[in-house]
Amino acid sequence: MTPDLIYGLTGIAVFGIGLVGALCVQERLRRVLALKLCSVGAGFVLVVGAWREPPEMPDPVPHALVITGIVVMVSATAVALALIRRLQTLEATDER
Amino acid sequence: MTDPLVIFDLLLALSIVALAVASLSVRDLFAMIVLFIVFGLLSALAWVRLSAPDVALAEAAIGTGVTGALLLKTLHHLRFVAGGQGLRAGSGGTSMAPAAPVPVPVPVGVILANAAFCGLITLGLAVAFLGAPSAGPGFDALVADAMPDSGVAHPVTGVLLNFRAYDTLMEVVVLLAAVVAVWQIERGLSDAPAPVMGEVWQGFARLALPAIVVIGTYLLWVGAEAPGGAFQGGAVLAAVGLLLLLTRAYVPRPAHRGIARGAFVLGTAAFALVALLVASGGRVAFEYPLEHAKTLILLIEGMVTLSIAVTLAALFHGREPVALPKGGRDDT
Amino acid sequence: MMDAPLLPLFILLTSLLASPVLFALPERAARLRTAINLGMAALKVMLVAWLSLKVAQGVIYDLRFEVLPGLEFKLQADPLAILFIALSAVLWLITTVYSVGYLEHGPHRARFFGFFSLCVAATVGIAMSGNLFTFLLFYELLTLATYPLVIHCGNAEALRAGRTYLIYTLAGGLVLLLGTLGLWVLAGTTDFVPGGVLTDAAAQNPLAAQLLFVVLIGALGVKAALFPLHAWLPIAMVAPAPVSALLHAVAVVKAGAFGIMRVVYEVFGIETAQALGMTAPLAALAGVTIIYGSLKAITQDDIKKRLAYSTVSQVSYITLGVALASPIAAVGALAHLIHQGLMKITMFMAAGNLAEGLGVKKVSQMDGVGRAMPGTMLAFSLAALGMIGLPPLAGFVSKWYLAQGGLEAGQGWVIALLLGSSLLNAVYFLPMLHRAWFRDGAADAGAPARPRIGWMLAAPPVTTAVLVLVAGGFANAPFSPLEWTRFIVDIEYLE
Amino acid sequence: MSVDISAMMLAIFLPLFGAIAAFLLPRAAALIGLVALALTTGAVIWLAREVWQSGAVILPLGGWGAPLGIDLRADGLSVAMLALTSAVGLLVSVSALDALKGAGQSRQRQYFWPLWLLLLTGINGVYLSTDIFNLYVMIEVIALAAVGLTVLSGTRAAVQAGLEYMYASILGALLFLMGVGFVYLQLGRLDFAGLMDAEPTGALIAAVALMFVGLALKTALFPLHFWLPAAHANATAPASALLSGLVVKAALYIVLRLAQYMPFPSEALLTLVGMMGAGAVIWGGIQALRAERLKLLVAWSTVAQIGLIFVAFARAGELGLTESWKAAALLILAHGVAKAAMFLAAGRIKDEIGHDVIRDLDRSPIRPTLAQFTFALAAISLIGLPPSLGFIGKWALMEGAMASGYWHWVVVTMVGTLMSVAYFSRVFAGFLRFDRVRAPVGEHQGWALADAAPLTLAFAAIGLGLMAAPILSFLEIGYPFGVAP
Repeated sequence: MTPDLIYGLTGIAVFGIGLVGALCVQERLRRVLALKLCSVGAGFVLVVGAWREPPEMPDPVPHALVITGIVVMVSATAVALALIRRLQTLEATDER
Repeated sequence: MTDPLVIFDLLLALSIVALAVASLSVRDLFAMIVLFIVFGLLSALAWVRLSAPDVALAEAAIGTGVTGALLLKTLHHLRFVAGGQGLRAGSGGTSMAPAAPVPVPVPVGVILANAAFCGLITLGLAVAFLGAPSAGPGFDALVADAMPDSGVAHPVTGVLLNFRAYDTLMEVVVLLAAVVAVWQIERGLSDAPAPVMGEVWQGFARLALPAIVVIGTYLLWVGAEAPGGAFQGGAVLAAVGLLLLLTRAYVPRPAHRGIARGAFVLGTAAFALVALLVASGGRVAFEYPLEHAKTLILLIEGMVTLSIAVTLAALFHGREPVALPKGGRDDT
Repeated sequence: MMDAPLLPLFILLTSLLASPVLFALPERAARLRTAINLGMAALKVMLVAWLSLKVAQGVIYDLRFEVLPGLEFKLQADPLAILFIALSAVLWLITTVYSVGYLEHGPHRARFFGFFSLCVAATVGIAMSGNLFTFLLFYELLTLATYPLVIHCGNAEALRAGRTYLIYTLAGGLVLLLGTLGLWVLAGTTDFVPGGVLTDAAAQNPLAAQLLFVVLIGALGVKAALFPLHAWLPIAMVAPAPVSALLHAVAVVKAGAFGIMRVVYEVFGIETAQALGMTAPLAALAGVTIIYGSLKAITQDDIKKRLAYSTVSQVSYITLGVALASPIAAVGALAHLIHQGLMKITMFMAAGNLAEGLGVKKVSQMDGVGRAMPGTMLAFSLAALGMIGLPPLAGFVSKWYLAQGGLEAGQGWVIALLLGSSLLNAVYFLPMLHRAWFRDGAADAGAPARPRIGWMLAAPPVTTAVLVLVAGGFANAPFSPLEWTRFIVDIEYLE
Repeated sequence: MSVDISAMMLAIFLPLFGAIAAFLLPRAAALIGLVALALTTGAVIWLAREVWQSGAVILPLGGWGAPLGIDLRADGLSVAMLALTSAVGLLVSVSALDALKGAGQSRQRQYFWPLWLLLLTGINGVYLSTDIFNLYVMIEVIALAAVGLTVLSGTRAAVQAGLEYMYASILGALLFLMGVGFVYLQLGRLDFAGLMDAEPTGALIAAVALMFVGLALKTALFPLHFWLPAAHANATAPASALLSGLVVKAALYIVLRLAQYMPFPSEALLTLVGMMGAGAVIWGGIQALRAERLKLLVAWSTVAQIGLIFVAFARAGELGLTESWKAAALLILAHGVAKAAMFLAAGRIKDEIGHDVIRDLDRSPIRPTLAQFTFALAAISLIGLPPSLGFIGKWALMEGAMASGYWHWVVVTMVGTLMSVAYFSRVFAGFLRFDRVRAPVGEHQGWALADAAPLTLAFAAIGLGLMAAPILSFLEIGYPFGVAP
């Protein structure tokens, strides 16, 4: 049982959970969260891939990729949330 | 020898998975966000364990901190809109306006089928993962060879700002696209009062502030051995911006728009210009001359950090600060 | 005279380029429109005359342009093409005059003449196609250009008819695409070559070749109105009279019949087609269509519908002549391509005049119309008698050759078929003539004795009727349709 | 010190700088946008010349070279896609000048240009990329800008559709990212060249599957098309034209590219892809037949057409994959041009008549003749009638399928064609019927300069069919599918 195995499977599990959420959940906010879970899961897989048995240093490239992925995901999340806020406002105005 | 660590790993992994499930299934949205923040911090911890401190830092600061703040802000907005509506219906007494449009519930069968489908996919991925080589060839040797020519000491920074600088530039472009899109989407939104440190926020602050402090300290430590961390640094600065906005120490005004726009594009523009202008004397784009590499990378990092901080804060604030004509949207 | 290798292209462009100009003209610019229409039509007739002279002298025109590797857009001007271009150029000129008169105050004239022009361009393109691929291009263009003409009236009935028309013809076009692809895959070329390109492939894989024959004839049979694919034709009668005239005499059905000719003679080659055992069924199908069309025509009271079923019947003479696989029958078929065009266009224009001048649209209303519109009805009668096959009119010539060809091919039943068909023709045409000339128009007492229709409506049917007479009477003169067809048949059967 | 500028860098950086400038100077956004578009087009022409003269061009960014660095690479296919993007983009931009000229549209005007230029940056970036992670970042640039454009009109329906689009987009990108992760796990590198000749292990099959599903979601391949019709139908006309004509093509292109370097592991999977395409053709057709609004019909036709492209891709099985991409590429180009023209024309019709309910099109005394004509021309290409580029693409599709005896794909194509005839003829009937109008009809109403751009596109869609031979030979430059570049 090495950490890469444990966390790799963790990542895949988190990805799967996110996937279920993305497909089955109705609440808008929760769907965003589910997608974020998927991204964390993908991040796990890359970080695990970079991991080397100490004392060897890990591969820095996947780390850079995950950092990029995180920033990209926060941008996408911000846009999705802005849409949710806008939609809620429009719906509220329509119903008044 | 590794026994205690394996137990730690297993426990951490289990908590992460459990928190993921919990955050998706808990009924209350606020609880969902809180659970997510804990989940994110634990994931970051796991990544520290996997010797990826930079990633852990980015995840804690941006993936969890900023995302959590964004989620909380949106939740606040949703509750405000729903609340305002309820109030109106109560005072007007004309109709019973429903609080929020209730989506048509998906049949349980469909949900189960979907879940089973996702389960199968996950299982397949797990099998594929177990079949993959445990430590692939990777870029280790290539990076090690190229590091002396990169102008920086920290490998991750080298990858981000030199070897794969093009990716990083495009990542900054994604941020720019996000802020443009958000300003576009939320134009003329009815002027909901910015969230202040209310009941919702105290929860967030309790959780996030210590995290921010810890992160900031860690960043300093990282900064000692590497010149970088633009994203982490930017995120911490953004946290400062968030607090300024929350405490109303700073209120965005229409007059500040130009400056804000300039700050948004600063990182992208500087990065892209440097990338283009270094291409001379047989060099190609993004190929920094070795003697100036460190300076140029520092310059880019500085600009990008500033842009990221302002952009993240603006993404949190959302709406473009516009003087609204009284009583409605300016444009649809 | 100078040698212009691009002549076929110019002939195509006269109408193709006229079309966008006509679209763009404002509705009120009637005079300019008429000038362009007539000018272009006259120019085309002249260019075609020039071209036929050159081709008769043995000049070979061959324009190619590669569209896909190995697949060419190819225009050629062989004698068979000339036959069809000459027909369409001359009849276009006449129909244009007629249409200008017919639509004098109608709506959407810009659109009408734009598509009208496009339609003729497509017909000319079909005639000059040097391979099946190019043929397909223009065949589909023809469909698209005629659809707006069919539904020109813009009412619910027209749109329903247009829908049927579009479904039949586009489905046919799709099957033709399939056949063209099949030919391409099977033979590696789609060129039209006298003697055919499939001889080897058919020897190796007769089943595929037979299938291809069925697919191609099926596809072309839609436009050629071969039974049972003819249903669109009578329905499409909602179109304005000049459109019906053009559709029946020149463009659509003839494109189908012409395509069948190309496919049998120059894709398969008459010998290969015979060896595959496909000509006999085709001849039988043509025979069935001839009788079926005539029988249906008898039961129609609507003049245009009666004429439509008559077309179904008459066009199959061409297919019959092709399928009999005898040179003499081929002469008959080719001659009938022209003769039927002349006769049918006369009758449709005459029918249009009856409707315009007297409001007569049904056979039962035709009592005494001969006295009211003698010129028009004279033309009509001449064409009808020609259809029946009365010597020395044009129809007689083609039937004569067909019958002789039947004998030559050892198919005696053809004589019986032709006799029976002529009899049926008489059954549905003669009562119309009888009513027109020998009955009093008591029912139409209210109508003016001499309705005024403009010369633009009156002259065209008379002109074509004269042509019917000339084509029959002077069948052996040089450059007469008959002589030209002999020229073609020499090529198709000697290669 | 002179700067060496490469055409590839310009193709990506010019729109980027344009976006920055347009965002900073909102008042001059339209001018900046047009200039940036024109300059980008110039860069693409320059690049095309380079590729034409000396074959595929490679630019190792930062001088590192793959696999450590990122290479940009331009060959026939990428330049063709770039050319499609700039040509369509330029014309859509011109018509956007008119479509967004309304007094109440100042904000739309202001944001259209930066978003569209960022979108262009992302699209051009995709076509020049040779690195799968870089592709992930690029599709995210595209996604955010595209969502911004989708919701430009700010109506509730548009925002709703934009949100669904956003979910689908993020999910698609994340599936792709997970695929990238698996590629890294197995091979330890991310550049295209590193993917070649790899043994199809479990991890790689998972990677291909993840990336394919992610891209299918992005390009709206049936049954993952659910987000597309609403998003494309509710956007403003220029945005719809960009989304339908260009954006979905980026993901399609990545599928083509990946198939070049990572062949599908089995014939069965390829057939499955074809079946999904066939499903799209049928289902898209049925929905287009049922659609009540013009733009919705056009959007469903996009679903069907994308299906057809996948059918073209799978048409000749595994062995034919080295040829199939040409048919697919031709169809992609044809659809890009024709669909942009059609959406612009539909937008014009809607603007002129005031609604786009198909059933009531014939009740209007206003007949925007030129826009209707444009619509019909675009439909000819989409149906695949000669001599349009769509016809040539379909010819290539059916020829390959026939030659390898895959008759089912021939049948699917023919059924799809007939369905497209049926649903487009619904619209034509509305254009050409006049007996339901009370007021007198003016024939030439609605002539406007705004029709010039869509009309040009529509004529291009038809006329390019005659240019198919040069286009094909250009596509093959530096791109012998299946042979190491």
